[in-house]
Amino acid sequence: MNMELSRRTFLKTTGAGLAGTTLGAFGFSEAEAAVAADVKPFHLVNTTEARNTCTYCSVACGIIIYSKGDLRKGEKADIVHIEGDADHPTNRGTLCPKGAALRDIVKSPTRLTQPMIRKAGSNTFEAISWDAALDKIARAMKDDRDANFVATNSDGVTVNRWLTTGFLAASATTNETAFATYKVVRSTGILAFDNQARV
Amino acid sequence: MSAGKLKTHAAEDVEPGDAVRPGHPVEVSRYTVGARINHWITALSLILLALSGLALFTPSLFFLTGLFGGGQWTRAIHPWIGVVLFFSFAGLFLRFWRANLPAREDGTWLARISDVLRGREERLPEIGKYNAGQKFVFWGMSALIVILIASGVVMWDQYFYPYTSIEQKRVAILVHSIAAVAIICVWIIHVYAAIWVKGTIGAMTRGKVTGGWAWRHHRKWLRELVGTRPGKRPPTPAE
Amino acid sequence: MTNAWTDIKNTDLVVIMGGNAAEAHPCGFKWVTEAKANRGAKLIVVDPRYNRSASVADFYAPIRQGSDIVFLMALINHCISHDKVQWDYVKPFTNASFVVREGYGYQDGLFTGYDEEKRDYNRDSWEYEIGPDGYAVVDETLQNPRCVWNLLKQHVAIYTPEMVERVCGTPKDAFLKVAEMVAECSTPTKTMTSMYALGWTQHSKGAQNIRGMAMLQLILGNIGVRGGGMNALRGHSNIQGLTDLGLMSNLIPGYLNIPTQKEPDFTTYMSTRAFKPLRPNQTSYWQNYRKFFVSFMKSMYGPAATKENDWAYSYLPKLDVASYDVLRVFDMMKQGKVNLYFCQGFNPLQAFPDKGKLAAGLAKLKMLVIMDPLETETARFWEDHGTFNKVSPADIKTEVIQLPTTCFAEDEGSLVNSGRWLQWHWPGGSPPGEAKTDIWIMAQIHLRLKELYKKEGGAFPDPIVNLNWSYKDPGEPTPEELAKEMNGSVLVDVFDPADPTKKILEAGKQLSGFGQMRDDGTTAGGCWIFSGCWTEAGNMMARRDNSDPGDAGMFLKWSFSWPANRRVLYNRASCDLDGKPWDPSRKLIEWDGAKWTGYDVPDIAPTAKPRDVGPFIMNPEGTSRLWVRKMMRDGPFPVHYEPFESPVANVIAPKIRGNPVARVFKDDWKSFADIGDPNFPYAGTSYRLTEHFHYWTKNNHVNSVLQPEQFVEISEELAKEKGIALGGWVRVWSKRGELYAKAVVTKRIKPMTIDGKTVHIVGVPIHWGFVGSARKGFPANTLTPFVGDANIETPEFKAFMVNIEPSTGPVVA
Amino acid sequence: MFPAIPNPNVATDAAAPRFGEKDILRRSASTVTPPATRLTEVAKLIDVSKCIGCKACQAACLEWNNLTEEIGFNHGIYTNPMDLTPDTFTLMRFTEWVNPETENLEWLIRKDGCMHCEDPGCLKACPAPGAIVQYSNGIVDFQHDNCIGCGYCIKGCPFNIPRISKVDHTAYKCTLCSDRVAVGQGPACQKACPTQAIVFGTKDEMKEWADFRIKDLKSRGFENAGLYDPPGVGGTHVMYVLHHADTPSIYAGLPDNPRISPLVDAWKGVTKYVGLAVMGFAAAAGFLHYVVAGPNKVSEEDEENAERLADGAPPPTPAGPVERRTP
Repeated sequence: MNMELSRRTFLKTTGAGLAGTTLGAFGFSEAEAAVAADVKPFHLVNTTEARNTCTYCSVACGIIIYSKGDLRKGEKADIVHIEGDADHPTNRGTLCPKGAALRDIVKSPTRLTQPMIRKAGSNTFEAISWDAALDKIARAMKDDRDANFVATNSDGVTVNRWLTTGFLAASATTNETAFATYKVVRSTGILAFDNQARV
Repeated sequence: MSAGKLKTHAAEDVEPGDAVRPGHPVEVSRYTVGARINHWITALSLILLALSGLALFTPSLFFLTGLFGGGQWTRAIHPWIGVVLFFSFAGLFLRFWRANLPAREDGTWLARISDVLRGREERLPEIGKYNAGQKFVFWGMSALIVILIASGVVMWDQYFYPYTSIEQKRVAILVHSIAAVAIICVWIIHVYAAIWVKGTIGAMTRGKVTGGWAWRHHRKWLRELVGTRPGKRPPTPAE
Repeated sequence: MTNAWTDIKNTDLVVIMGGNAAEAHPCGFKWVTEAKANRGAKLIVVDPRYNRSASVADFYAPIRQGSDIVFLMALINHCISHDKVQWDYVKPFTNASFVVREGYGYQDGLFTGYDEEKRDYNRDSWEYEIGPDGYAVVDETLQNPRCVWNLLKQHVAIYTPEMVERVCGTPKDAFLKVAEMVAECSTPTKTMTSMYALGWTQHSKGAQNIRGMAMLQLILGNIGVRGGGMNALRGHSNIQGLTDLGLMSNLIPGYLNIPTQKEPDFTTYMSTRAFKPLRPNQTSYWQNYRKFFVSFMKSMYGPAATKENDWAYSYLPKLDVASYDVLRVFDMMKQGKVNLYFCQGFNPLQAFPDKGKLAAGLAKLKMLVIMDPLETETARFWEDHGTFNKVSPADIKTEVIQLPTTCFAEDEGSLVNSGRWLQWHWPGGSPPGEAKTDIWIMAQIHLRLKELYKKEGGAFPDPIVNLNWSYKDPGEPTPEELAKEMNGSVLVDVFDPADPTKKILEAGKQLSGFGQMRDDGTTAGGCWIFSGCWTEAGNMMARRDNSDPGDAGMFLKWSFSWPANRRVLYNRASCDLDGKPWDPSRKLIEWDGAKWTGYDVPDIAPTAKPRDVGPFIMNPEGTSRLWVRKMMRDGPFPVHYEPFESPVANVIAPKIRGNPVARVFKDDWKSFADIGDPNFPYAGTSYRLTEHFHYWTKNNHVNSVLQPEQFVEISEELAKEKGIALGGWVRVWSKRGELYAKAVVTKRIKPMTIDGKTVHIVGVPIHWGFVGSARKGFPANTLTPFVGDANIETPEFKAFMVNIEPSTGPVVA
Repeated sequence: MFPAIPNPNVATDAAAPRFGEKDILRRSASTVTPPATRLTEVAKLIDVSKCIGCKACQAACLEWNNLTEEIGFNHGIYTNPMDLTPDTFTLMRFTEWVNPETENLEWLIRKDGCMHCEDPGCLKACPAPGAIVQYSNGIVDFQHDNCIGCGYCIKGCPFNIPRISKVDHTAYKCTLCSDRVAVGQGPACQKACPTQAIVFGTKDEMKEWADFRIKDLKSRGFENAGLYDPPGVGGTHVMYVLHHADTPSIYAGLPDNPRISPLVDAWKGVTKYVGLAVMGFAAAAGFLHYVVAGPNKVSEEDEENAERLADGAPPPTPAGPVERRTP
């Protein structure tokens, strides 16, 4: 059956401005506006909004991050709430159980906050500075590449590949991150390069 | 009423600590210190329970929660006072239950309730330590307290929520409130009787009554007490 | 996705098979419920489990995992034999009429050219017959016995409803009900959409599952139309983008290829990429390959890529094998052939098959570098967690460096959704502690490595030291700089060859689209398909006008969709041969006599006359392909192959084990249970739950509340047989490993009868591990086999064999 | 598609609540003068036939209300936690049901939570003045400052919804996100619901939308599809569209015909009045008796008799009638 007609009719009869009537229903009218002590205050008041995209699946729902503090003004921003973006064509403000709980993944107690190193045979991570960590990585790459770079194959064909180091790229990072990653990884000759597309 | 089921040994009316001291007037020890403390703990609990319970029973008395530090405190301590009452009353029960067993004169007493109300005690039989009214109060309190504690536990969500269904809790609340009304009425009778019958309150304050009081209201008990005094032959009823 | 999420509202029939959209993509599934509510659309779910999608379906049919091709080929057979074919679409828009070369054949599950030793085909015979004019021979009457249509009819003939019942376990009447509903969509005014995901891809013949449905959709005329298409739901938020950008061993951004060692120089490389049209007048858009490649190389190497050095072709590594996919790399790792490994936002210890093998591999690395916002099992693979991760840290010499990164809420940039929309986002919170963006980390690694090479020299430093890194702050390029670079820009002024005074491209300007890319080094562009995303008009990905003319669901002014802001791929096929929409009420575009106009960006040259140019402009045929030539390793038509671990032998080809060309590493054969192995009698399958996202949300308290503890799902019948209690502990084990979980005993799974044998299904959700808020558990990959799809190596997570028994739960050491 | 409610305005002036104290229709244990004009009644409509059981509503509820539920266990079904709690205001309840007519399995998934009854049993049962209020738009809200934690609301509720917190000992349940509704937003669960199985608007709009949905369901063979707006509690401001509206109880025990328990009615009605009357009567009777009969005093003669008895003197003259000695 074609329900389109009845839907249209519905929207015309009650809904011509359904948003309008609905809002009227919640808001009642300006004349009645009064502060009531017993309705909890709306806790997004005076927060900063940032448009973002849900980090999970590729439906890519639009979200709004509400924070105390404004990054654009150079302030520290503390996220107080995350909610669907009603303007987004795909999700229309809705979110799934993962998206609806995004704030708690951003604020997860298992977020990493500083570089760590686990030494060979150790049973614990210990802190390391960014500088030391990055130098260590660059040195390890250089040493391994210099030792194992294959400039030509057994037939003498120039192949310029490096197979003893591999790189797994993220799947929730931005295109811009991905492109920067591509450039850096590809420039070294790494072929063991993959992402999470299959799993 | 079959006499066989009634107690025949009137000496059961005499409880430990009951004693007669001749003098002017005669002094009769009716309640030991322990019994009195026990009674007053019970009494206080019952009053607090009534006040806190009534506060939660009807909005017009909700202001009574102010006596307990507010609604939350009232809700929290009411059941605990109930527990105190229960054990405290249990103490009284153990002390008094024997003397409250039915006696043959109780029937007569009840039959002549109008004389009782008019204070014409000369028309009543000689009564042991407790008359039928007092026994009614005793057994009424006992039964109602059992009902109240049982229904109260069912309602005591803080600790016992998972053990009963909501429907059972609803029944419990209804039973609890009806029982509470009843026990308050019994309490009113009890208190009123103590006020009306002059000389009674001393029994629970000083532990003593006058010989005249005992003679007038519990003559059989008095005779038994006199009879049990050392060197005295136990008096026997005239039959 | 060929279409967009919002387009699903335009459909008449939704077939969810090989996926569970309601479970895994609830907000996209909204558009299914919209189609149902407003168009009276029907929803069919075909799945081993009566799942969340099935809970709102009009019809549910059970199927044994790993038998989809039988079902799909039988649907095609049903449509052909009942003449439920949209002929006006099939004849001109598919290769049905193309004649296949003599010598091609198919028998007993194998195509011509099979080499058992190599487990591969010689595919030379899998080609069209080429006529004297140099074009492929076609027979528009479809009479030629060697035309694709007749080969297809012959190929699908064995896939009958009875065969479906026998192999898939789907009752014949249930199959026929599905077939009838599907066949109704062969009219031009009824469309069906296919929604699938890992339920089809994670098989050793995953790519062919999808081809099977794509073929059916072509026969029904449902590709390129509103409410139709092949809609891969896709997984992570930017997995489409990462694939588009070629972050794979064998790709260059925009689906260009990394050369192989058989292509030592640029000329050889380009010689197989001419993409000459196979029919007259056809677009064959890949003819522009060279422009895209050269622009990419200019973006990578800037001035170092010159015409003289073949645009720095030698800087690109050359492959010696088809790909260094993760399965191959972990196999190498286990053999001790890998020293250094980076995991950027990835948890392979959980995500790839056969955890035991993965852990053994990681333990042989010298260094493992983790970049992640969260703790992962991979970062702590060396940590002893008793039953959950029994290792001896002292014996593991791998050095692990764990780098804290920002997450989505703290960074800026674009993500590509499954509908190919590139959507820009802005940060909302400050990073925790010392967390840094991945861009900063990658830049730091590059700069330090470059510095070392400059200082010390070493093996072939050129591609590193010459990498185009001309960002304002080389230490941290901005997302804007990188986005603009991917879009591409003009490097040198370009003048009109006809009129040298007329400047057609001005140096320093952003390209308006890939149409402006050139193969002479005058343009650069990191990813041609993204071109148009950041033009002189600004950031197209940040557009937020959600108007939708015609209520078509296209949203052309919302963000940017690749390619060229097109929302429905192959949308030329939404019109008949004369350019009139098949269904005027669902117009996408139409030919107005002079040009193509409509609600979407036409997927054809705007002035290409409808009868002249075929709608499938990326293909040299100009048509779509029912028969795929040699483009797939395992055959031009899908064939039913059993999973490598299977309860029964392959009914149509009993001698063939698994997919005959799927790659199996030597050591792994012995880790597979034999066909019908009584020690592993139950058909296992792994899947996701809506409450969780992979291994991330077990770090989220809320999601851990919603689904706190690992479980497996089994039928009431199996529970009874094994004495398993609802909510009781069970042990599930395969030939590779074991796990302990609670038992969800359900009516939603039923035992099946396969080739006369009762087969029970054991469903294993994947989300648990030894890190996070949720209760500790086991990842499903303790059980799964180390084998992938024959074409793209997607691991076979959906079909494997296990055993199960009641248990008292894991012993926590 | 039911039109989405626009994103909230977070500016200070835009976010002032648009209803409150003056719109209170009922207040527990209090008498209030209802407002002269009633606000338009609002309602949340839960279309069970569109619900996919994803629990987004549960997550959104936890997040918006800053609730921290415990991480539990799997008990062999998808429902988690196993019941509503002081921190779980809403819960998806899963039922596998084989339709006896078609023999088809149906997975019935119902979002449980406060129904916001027009005649709220919780409010009726509540002894604490102002702990439960009903706004004239139909929202029934708990005011935790006034709540004493007695749990009577649980017994009053025909749907078994409120739960008492072990932390602050007050009752919790769905507020219909009164804080959101007050600024023109829908409840958090409604906003999140991916399939719009939850919609929110005026009660009239919701009924009309339900009709539209029921027509669709009937066209798909669900002949008994219907709206659940139970009259026994005066209707609710959370309503369900059910495919089998003739048997609500198959949906994880949704009451077929909910009404405030007669026990609660008895307790809050007749018991209260009769009880107070009886107690008053008892006290009054005592007072009257005292006035009429006067105190019951011991006489000098009684004392003397006692003294004589105590001294072992001859027994005093019997005071009562002769027959008293006859048993």
